[in-house]
Amino acid sequence: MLRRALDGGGVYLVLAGLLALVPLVNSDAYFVHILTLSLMHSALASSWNLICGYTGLFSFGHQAFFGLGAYVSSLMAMKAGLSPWLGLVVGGGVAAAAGFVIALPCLRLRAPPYIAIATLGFAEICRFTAMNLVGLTRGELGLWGIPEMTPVPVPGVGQVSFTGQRVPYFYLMLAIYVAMMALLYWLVRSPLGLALKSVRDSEDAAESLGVDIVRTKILIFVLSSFLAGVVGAFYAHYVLILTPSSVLSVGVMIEIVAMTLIGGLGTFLGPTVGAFGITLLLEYMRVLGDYRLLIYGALLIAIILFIPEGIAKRLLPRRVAL
Amino acid sequence: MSPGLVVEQIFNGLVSGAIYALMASGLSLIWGTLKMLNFAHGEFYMLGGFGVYFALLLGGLPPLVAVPVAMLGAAVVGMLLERLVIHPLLDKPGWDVSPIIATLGASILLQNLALHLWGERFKNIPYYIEGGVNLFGIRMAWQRVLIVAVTVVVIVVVVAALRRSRWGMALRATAQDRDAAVLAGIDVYAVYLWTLGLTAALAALAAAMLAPIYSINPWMGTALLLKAFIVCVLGGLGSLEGAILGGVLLGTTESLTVLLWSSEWKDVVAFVLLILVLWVRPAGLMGTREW
Amino acid sequence: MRLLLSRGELLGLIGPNGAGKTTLFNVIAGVYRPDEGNVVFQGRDITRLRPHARCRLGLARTFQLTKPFLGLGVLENVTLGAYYGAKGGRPGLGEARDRAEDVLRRVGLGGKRDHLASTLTVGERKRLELARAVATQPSVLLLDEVVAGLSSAEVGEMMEIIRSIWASGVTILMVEHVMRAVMGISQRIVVLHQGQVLAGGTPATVASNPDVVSAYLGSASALAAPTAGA
Amino acid sequence: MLDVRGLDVLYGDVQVVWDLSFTVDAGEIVTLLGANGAGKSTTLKTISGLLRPRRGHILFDGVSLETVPPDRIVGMGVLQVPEGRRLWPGMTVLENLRLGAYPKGARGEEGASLEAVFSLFPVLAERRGQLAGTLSGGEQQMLAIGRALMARPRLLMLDEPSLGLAPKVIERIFEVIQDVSRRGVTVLLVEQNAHLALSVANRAYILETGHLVRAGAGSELLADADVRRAYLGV
Repeated sequence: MLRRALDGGGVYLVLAGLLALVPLVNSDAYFVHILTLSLMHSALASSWNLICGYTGLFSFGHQAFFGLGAYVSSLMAMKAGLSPWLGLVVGGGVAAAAGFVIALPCLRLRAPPYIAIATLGFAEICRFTAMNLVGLTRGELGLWGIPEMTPVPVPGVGQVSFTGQRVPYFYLMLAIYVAMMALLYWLVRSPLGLALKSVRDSEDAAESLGVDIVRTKILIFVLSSFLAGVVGAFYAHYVLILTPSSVLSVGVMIEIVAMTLIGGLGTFLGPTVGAFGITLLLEYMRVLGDYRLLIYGALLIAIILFIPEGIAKRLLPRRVAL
Repeated sequence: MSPGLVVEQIFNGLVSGAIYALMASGLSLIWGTLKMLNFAHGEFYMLGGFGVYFALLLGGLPPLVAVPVAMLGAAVVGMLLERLVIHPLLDKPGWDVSPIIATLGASILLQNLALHLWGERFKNIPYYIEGGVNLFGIRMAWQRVLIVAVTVVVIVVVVAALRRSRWGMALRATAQDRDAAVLAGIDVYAVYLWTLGLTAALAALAAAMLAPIYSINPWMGTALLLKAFIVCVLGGLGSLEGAILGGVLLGTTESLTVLLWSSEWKDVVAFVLLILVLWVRPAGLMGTREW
Repeated sequence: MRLLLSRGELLGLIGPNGAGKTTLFNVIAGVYRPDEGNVVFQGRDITRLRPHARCRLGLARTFQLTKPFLGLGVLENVTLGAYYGAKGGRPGLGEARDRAEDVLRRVGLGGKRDHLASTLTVGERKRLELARAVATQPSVLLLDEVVAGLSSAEVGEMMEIIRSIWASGVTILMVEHVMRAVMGISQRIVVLHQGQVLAGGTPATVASNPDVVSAYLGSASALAAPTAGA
Repeated sequence: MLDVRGLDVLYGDVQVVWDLSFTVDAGEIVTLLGANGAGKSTTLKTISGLLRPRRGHILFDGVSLETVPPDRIVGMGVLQVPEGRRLWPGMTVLENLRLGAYPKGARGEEGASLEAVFSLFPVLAERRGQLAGTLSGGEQQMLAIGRALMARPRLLMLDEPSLGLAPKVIERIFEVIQDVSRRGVTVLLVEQNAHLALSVANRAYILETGHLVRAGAGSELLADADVRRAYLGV
């Protein structure tokens, strides 16, 4: 009975339920903020894990889609008065369109280093564009005055306001995270999930068995970019200030890579484990905080040398980890 | 727009092109022999900058000594990187990706180590040669002339060494066919080690030459590394001639963009060029492994 | 060069190293485009079709160096073929899985269905490779050195499996180095030498053909003979 | 000189050599025969140290080679001319040859070795400035052999030297092999062309799918039914 529930994804629902209870126990604003950030990193890393861990495409420009989602949603809200709620979707949509564009040159590239350079180049184009369009984005001075999420009625609770509040944002992020993980859970178990992993393990064999690898790659670029864009839009309406270097720089990508790798590339919960681990570690050990980038560097080397498969596969039973 | 201005800009493009070529030829040598991207290459450049700063101002050495000292220091770091980080990953599954992540880690580590050790204040060093020359109304600072001259000489020397010396031939042989090199008695692991040392020294040289014009700081390598990647792809990864050609091409393209459009958008133009080349001709202009 | 494969045949393609077998195989499978000439499958020119489309038309293949999806289970490996590669329309996932299980039993891997492909032995990987291709329900099956690297006992088992697949109505073209295997099972043999068809016929006639013997063993006469190409 | 005992080798994860034992004595020409896929090339690669055996020993003059780095094996005088020549196509003929003298023991005699190779293959002297990739198949094979000779080998292992060559050229290559042998170099020859190989070899071993099936003197194997079976399966 229990086993069956675990297999059916019940374990994830239980985990999500436990997370949902946390702010009721400890509603300290800083603590809730850290949890929100952890969830956001989990979602972002999971969206990259879909393209790199499951499909084997070594994209190194995921920050572009995160940043695009953030800037598009903010600017639409500020200049066109678009509701931030719609912004989440529109931000994701624009990121998805960008994912489609960058997928095209990547289709011809089979060597991971080439794909890494192409996607990184695209992300740099986005960063410089955001820096240069000063009239629109204020460049490195930062885009501020981004509207918060508008109040929303929740059954049983009444009208929920986001202004100056941490807890509602936490629940919103949790909802995004759960929805996204549900989608991924279904996806990696669907035939499409099989196709993704077959492209990762051997493109030649996948193609010979009827998988249209061109379509599959484009689809996964688009989907993964969409998810990153949604997370980016959330980030914008949460921290309320954006600079090109905070959302579009290689540093964002490095965090994603470090978190995913330490958790376990290509495992379902790996990015979440890594994101929570690193976020909590760096926020709560202030001493370490000063050295956070130093630690990222050392971590990347240590992981690749000593535990290339990540810790999720070691700590969790195979069924959960995969 | 006066013709003098155009020529001056093209000359400036050659200066940055020379630096790009030094950096990119290192990346290309590593790609040729080891088939990996070195994301820590920008940090060799950064270490070269600090190396020359300390040798010059604290050690009181003349430039002619300080620059080789900085190159040597970077070479040692490069060889340590090969032995400690890259060597353990060789011949293991995941070689497509593992060195990218490992050298990226090393890059962040070195960058932040430099930040903690030497602080974030930008450091400057004086021109090696003051003044300039006025040729038909075109001003050229001696320092810039020196950059182009030194780069040309060094690249000629490196190419000659690769062509003629036993060591250089062993390196080319390893790049062209590793198994054949092994069967000829070449210790390819030693070749890898020396390749990292050489390329680190070339990057340090680039920094030492450019340091009097730009300032020295822990992040100085990052932007240049990305440019060097563009140059490599333009020229064809693994091709030394391609790296040189690509460097000059990118340098002048950027200068002309500045002249005709704006300096802010030159980087965007460069990266758009990268993606177009990858799309249309992934092998680059000289996408062979013959060098 | 012209090679005709008739419905229901089991054709063995042999030849010394460098004879062009692999190139020909890859052209048929869609990995290479030929410089000239066409590949016609059931009356349809498929020269420009990508491999996945050929598979869906009923032309399946195996790889000489097996390419299992190492991160997937054995059953998942085969289900992928049954689902995406199916000739005609795409089946439901359940149906694909049933078909995969059936094929796994036929190649003797039924007991391994839940194992990760990376845990299989070489012989098992070869059979997995075969099972994946068969699960796409091909009308023509291309086998690339399917017994290379197997022990003698495993070669025998594999030959039985191939014979039973053929008996179920699948046309088979096999490129093979292991003579004992290919001579023992093929209906017809085509010998390639230096990119051309040197001989064709039943295994017995081919083996006693003096041209074939000299192509394989070399001989004093072969030294003097004005063979094409150098 | 060379003593191989109970060798098991896996290529990737395919076992291609099973419990193989054979010897080569100083001054001999020994040939390994078998259809392609029989494990001959793999055996040579294992002796050279490119592959490591799962089990078994390789003794060269009594020294165990299984853990010696491949460049040191070459330094000991064990040279392989690999299948498909494996030249450095972007380097000139002269550069290919000069690099052949890379092992420390051979560097000092580079000039003399070069003269010897040029006298053996005059065509290489004519084409010394040409890129190796632009040579004809026969010239490439000569260059590959010449390159190995530059290292002053004691044991020369040739992998399919006749592959893809015209009969006239093959004849020339085999004359050279005998010539090299007469100069005191021990030869281990892997060939598909059994008639040719057996005509120059003192002894031969026949492999079938990685197993040793027959051993004997060259001439007597020529007429043997087992040889035909190993190649043609009948």
